[in-house]
Amino acid sequence: MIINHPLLGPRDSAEFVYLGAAALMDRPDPETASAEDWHDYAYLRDNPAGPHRELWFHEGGDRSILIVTRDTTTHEITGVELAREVASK
Amino acid sequence: MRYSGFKVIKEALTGHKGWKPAWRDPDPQPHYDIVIIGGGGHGLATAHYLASVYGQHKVAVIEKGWIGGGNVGRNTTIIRSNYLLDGNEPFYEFSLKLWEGLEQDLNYNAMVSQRGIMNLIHSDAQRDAFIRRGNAMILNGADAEYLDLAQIKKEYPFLNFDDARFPIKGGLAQRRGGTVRHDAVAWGYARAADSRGVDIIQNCQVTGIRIEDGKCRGVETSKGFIGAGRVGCAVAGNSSRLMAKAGMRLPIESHVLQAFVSEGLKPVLPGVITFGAGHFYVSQSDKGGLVFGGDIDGYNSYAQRGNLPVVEDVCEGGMAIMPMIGRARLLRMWGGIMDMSMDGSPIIDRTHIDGLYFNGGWCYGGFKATPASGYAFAHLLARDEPHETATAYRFDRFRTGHMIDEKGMGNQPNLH
Amino acid sequence: MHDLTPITALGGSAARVDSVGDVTLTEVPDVALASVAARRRQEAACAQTLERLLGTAVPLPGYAAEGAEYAAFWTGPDQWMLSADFNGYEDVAARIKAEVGDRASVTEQTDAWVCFDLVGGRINAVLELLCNVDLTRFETGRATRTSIHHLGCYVISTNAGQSVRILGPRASADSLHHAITTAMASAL
Amino acid sequence: MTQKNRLNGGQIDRDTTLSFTFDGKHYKGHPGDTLASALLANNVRLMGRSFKYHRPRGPLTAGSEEPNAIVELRSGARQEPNTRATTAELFDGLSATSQNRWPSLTFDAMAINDRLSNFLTAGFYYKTFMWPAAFWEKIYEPIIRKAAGLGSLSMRADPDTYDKGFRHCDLLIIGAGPAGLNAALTAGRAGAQVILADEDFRMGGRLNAETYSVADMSGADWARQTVAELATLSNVRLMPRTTVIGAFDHGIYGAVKRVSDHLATPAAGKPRQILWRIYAKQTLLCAGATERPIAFDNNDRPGIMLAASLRAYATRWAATPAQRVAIFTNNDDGHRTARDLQAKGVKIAAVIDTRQDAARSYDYEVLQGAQVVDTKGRLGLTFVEVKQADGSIRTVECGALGVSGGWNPNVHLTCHQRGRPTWNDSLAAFVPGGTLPPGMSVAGAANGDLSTHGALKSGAEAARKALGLKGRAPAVPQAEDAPGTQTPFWYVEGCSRAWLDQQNDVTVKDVKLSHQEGFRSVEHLKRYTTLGMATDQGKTSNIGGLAIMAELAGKSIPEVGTTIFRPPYTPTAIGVLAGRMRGKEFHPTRLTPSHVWAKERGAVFVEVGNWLRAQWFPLPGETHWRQSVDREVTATRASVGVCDCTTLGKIDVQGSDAATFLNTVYCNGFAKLAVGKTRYGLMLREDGIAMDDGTAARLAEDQFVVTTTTANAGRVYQHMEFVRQCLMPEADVQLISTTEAWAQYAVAGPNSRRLLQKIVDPDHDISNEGFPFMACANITVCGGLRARLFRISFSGELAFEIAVPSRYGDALMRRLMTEGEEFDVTPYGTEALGVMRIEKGHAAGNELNGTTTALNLGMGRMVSKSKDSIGSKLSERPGLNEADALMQVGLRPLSAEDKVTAGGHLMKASGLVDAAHDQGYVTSAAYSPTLGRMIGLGFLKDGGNRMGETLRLVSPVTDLTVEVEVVSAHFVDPEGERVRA
Repeated sequence: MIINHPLLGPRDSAEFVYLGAAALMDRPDPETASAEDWHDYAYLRDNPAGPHRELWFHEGGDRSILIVTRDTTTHEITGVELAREVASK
Repeated sequence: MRYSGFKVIKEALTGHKGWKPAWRDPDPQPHYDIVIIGGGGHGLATAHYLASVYGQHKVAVIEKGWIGGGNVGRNTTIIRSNYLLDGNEPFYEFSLKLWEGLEQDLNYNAMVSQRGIMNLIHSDAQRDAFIRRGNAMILNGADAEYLDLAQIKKEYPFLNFDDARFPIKGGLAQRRGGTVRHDAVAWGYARAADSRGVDIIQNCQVTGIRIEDGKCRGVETSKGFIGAGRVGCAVAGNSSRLMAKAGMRLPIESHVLQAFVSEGLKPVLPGVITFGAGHFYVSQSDKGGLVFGGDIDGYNSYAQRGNLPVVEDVCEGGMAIMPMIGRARLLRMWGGIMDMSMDGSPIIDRTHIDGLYFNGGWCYGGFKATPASGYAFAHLLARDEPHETATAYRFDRFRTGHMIDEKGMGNQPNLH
Repeated sequence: MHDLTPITALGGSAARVDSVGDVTLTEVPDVALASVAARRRQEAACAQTLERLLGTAVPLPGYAAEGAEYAAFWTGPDQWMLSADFNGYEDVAARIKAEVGDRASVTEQTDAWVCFDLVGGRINAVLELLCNVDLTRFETGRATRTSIHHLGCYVISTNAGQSVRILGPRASADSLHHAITTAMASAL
Repeated sequence: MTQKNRLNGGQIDRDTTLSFTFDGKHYKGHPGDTLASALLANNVRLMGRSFKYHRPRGPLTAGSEEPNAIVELRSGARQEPNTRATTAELFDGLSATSQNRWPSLTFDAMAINDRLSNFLTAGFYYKTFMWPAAFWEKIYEPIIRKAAGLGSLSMRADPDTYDKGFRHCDLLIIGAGPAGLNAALTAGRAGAQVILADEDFRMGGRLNAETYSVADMSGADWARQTVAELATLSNVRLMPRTTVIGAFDHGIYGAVKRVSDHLATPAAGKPRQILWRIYAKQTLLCAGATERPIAFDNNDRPGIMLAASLRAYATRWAATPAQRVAIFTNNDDGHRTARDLQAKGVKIAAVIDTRQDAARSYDYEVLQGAQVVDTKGRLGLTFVEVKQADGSIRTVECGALGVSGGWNPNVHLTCHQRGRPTWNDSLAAFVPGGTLPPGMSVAGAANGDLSTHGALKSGAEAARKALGLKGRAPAVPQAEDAPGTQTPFWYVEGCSRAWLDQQNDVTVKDVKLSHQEGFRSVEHLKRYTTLGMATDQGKTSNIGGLAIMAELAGKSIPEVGTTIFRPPYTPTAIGVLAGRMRGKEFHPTRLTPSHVWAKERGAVFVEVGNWLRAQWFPLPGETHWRQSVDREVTATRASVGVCDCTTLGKIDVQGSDAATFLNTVYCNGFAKLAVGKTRYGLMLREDGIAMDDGTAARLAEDQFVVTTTTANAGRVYQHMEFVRQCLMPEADVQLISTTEAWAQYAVAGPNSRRLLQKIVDPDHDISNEGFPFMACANITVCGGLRARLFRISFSGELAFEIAVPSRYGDALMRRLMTEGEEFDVTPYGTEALGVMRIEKGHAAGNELNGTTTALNLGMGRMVSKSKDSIGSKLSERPGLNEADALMQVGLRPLSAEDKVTAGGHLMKASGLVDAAHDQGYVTSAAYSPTLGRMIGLGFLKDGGNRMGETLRLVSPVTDLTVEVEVVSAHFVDPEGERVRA
């Protein structure tokens, strides 16, 4: 697969390490979250057949973590963002 | 219709006029005691044991395509019970015992071939871990054997002992492990279940799960509503899609696992061999093809196809440990959807919805589990309590912290 | 002055040179390297300082820049690798830290890498066997991180189609050298 | 042996003669020949045996779709099973052997299966071999396995090398027939970066096999001229002998270049083959079409082949299987074969045309509305039996029969991303349709454009479209433009032993049985009969099987479906997919800064991940590794030892929020760590399980140097980046690995300080007061070299770790050795390191196994409740905090002679020994020279409260049972006085 890196352009997905669903960025608030919240965060996944927001770490590149929107049925990629920029919004 | 030596000879001499369809092609009845969603190995095995062991005969298996078209028809056919943890080992050993009696049980030859499985060891730490595993297997009543380098050289002279990057230090063997003709497993279970009155309904897509006041009443399908006292889901890689229809999120991700077969070759491999310092395992089919595989591609996918990097990774492992296969040719590669769970172990459990039961999270170990999975799921569906070998396979183990994590990789499915 | 004698990444006392046909691979030990990463909310200030040090604009993603004293290539968001001649700049990290102060984090990287120059008319025939770089568009001044035989390397186009500089992990210098020289023998 | 069936003309170099052998017999051929064309020219039709019935077989085709003529090519370690004679380029000295026969090709004892064919029908395995139960394993299966397979491996390592590479282009054109060549010409002249790949060694495709003209010259000449022009364009890369094996995601294609397969052996340094990963913005598939056979009884004898292949042998290779041939066709293309062969002086016995209204010819006899119903000839065709329009049977003598049932577009690559082809009624064939791989378009015969003119035209148009070229399209060279409609004719009425899949021996009869038994979907048909599963992947057989199943099921062919084609397009050597990554180059090797020195010292090395580390340093006279290791441990504890610990991961953590950051990734606190101090840290995964441990040294207010275990360095760095970028995006933290930048050595033992004081420059006070336990500092050594010093200890002794830039690591080690002579300094390796850490009870990889918690490790109290850190919340789950949770303990055998085995399980002193009574397990074990016995570390249920209890350590798999006492894990210096000395 080819991931269109926002800074570096098209890069082979083999340069990346897959970290899982982008929902991993939504870590529960340690002050307020319940045990159930932590369970759901750590263990439950939407796992959609279709567009999926997921994290790819550019381990063999610039070490950015990207949020890639990819269709799990066709592998078509429709969006790529820098995770740190999205997170700091 | 029973298969027998006499029958085979008679048909051969009379032009094979007498063979009947292996299973019927019935229209769905309005209501069944138990409806199983998924005409794969696990679903069909569940139906067989429901009918043959638990006396359930008003049973239907609903398959969206053709039976056996899922992972049971696209795996590397390995059976083994070489697990480490108490939650797993008794279950897989139970499965291996069922494999050993399968032909007679089904009156169908699925070519169970116990030519052994051998895990290669390449470091001291790996040896420590495999010895712990081997001991766990024996303490659970399974067989395990530690092989030193000399034994391995004797039994597997074609491995790379000359210039290995990670030299072979030993191996853990399970002689009762082996391979099975995978398609025949689906067909054998289907035929046996059908002969006991189970309706196998192909090309019937489940479009919804009907739930009324917290109870599951049946399934909406492309062939209309089918009522059911209990509904069991056994759809492997499609578990999340199906259970979403019941409003459930699962501790499962769907990933693609590729598998490979070479051109037919004269027999060279005694059994299954797994490379401990790379992603490669291999066996040889009764037709002579080297059947091999490696790691999952590592990203969520329902596409049933993978990409080159993993193909290369697997072949690199193969050449590293078995450099004689360099001139053998890869004939075909394919991909299956693996229901990768959060700790690498399966789930066979009730759901919070009365009458709705779930079987999934098999990762890439589903094939070897087929008989026990069917048996345990049948037990759960018939008795509404877990089978003794499957008590650990609960949904709530992640809530309580009782994960069954053979690989120690934690809640990252693509690492299991 | 200390009295410890260095060895090269390939373990020798002198730089290694290999030639096949008109292509030459040279180990380059005399490169001092320092990573410079802008502090959060200091990105602009950091870039300004570097611009001053380089005497030219800081390289954009995928590019390198040549200054009088220092050269630099982009390694990540608001992060660059600066290089200088080892002789006279062995303390490159300290020097740059003195310039950027709290505007950036500076880390000595000199001996984290082995450096090779690959020079000759047919280097692209060698490179296409080693790394996934689009050589039809690898103009002079391009710099990219890429994998060579499972080793994360930086490849810098110092003269398109004529010469590249390759930085690889120092501990794997032998493996990288083997990969490049076998590719040279195969392609040339 | 003369080339009896060599015709005139052809594209072979008659000035050069090549000798080769087949089954030991010597033959002659010419450059340009394939093994098959040369054998045919030498009047050899019999080249192989079928898989199941061992029927005699000759070539069915002249290309890579060949199911029959497959041989073992070359000998010795280069033996190459299942090689298509139809694509193997002839070279001088080539040797080939027939396969899957015994004792010989002409007499094959296994042909008995053919007589037993009534028993060996589709699926017969599943119904039998079950009685008695025990017999399957012992008797039946071994027999079946003996018969399995086609060719055989040499059982020796492949002596050749393979390369892998990357190429990028704007347009990848697959296939260099008329469509591909004209497309390349169009795109090349427009200046695009073009790659033209073709599996053949001569570009031109069918143009090389036909006699008709293109642009007033022969098609072959036009192809040659076009290739010559393309070769002059710097933006066009020609890749002959290159098979595109797969279409992968986002325009990535796998292509295998056969660099040396046409040579006796590869030239020095050159690979046998290269796997090119081609990154194409656009792709144009011009793969042509494959002729399809007609099924009739005994349609598999040597001499029976596809009509267009017969024509190709005559036209391109000047070879014919026989001097007297017949044609069986349902279309005009069969007549073209008759004309071309006749023009070469081959006698046309008859053209049997299924069409009542077939055009007559004055040059040869045409039997209209006739069909071939049977054939004769044991090892090769002698007669065909023809049922004529009036029903009468006529026997036609011939040594070869060309069969033409129309053409199937080669849609394979369009299906590699699971797109399914669509049925075209006027062609009665599947054509590319539905969803093509993104960026792919199709032209020429592959797209159903069967005429030469159509191919040339569509090729150029498709190239212009793919590249978005504007302006007037160039003129299309004149060429034949026969109408492209086909009327289906799949099989001869009433046939039974009529072969569909010739290699796997799947006949019309098998398909009927499959239908009868309910295996009616295409997937079931394929799996039950093995139709299309042979090495040709059903290229010539799938459609025929589908057509028959469709008729039996009363459905249309598209309703029955099509089997989906998967990569690779043709079988691909496993070696080329591995490339150079084999042997010692399987993974890169990482060497430590002291490697050269350690080698001189005669160290024994061990693989630790990709690192190569000194395991121990044997001295003269030491005959067993234990002697060396015991000495290293004893000497270190007695005086001073040095160990290269560069391999530990080192991460430079800087920024004003560095402390806050570490406070989050470590479960214990780091906010208040003073500058100049080091602290042990335990890192949890978010699920509360221990991930890694190490130390963090605070070198400045805003700088820490973090160490990780060797094994987890990569994963810890990745985890930190996740926390930094995804969870703490606003934090001012910068991370970079410095593992390889610094040579780091542990200097351990009571004399370690005295040794270091000789090296550390005097202005740095490293006395116990000036530099206490867990201190760290930037210092200088040996007269001004920048260095880092950490007072940390893995061995339990007074110890330091000293780091200098890697290039000076070799010199520093040598200096430590010379300066240390007065203390009998001892270098020690990973074994001694391991022994000392076990003696000290430090957890390592075996304890941090991915399932253990801080509690298990006896560090439960380290998990700070006063702050949030990764994993702290989920570590509170009940299952991870049970009363009898596993706790790390020390294990001491009651008898000093007894062995302790890592991986052993722990059982109570008495009672049952089984899984139900498991108390825990041993994680690490070693012989402790300090204690004079083996000792172990392990996890024991409620271990903290069972000190002094006697247990049984059982390891049935290594046949061991010993009694051990539960003791503290800190065997040596439990109070930790030495490290503070």
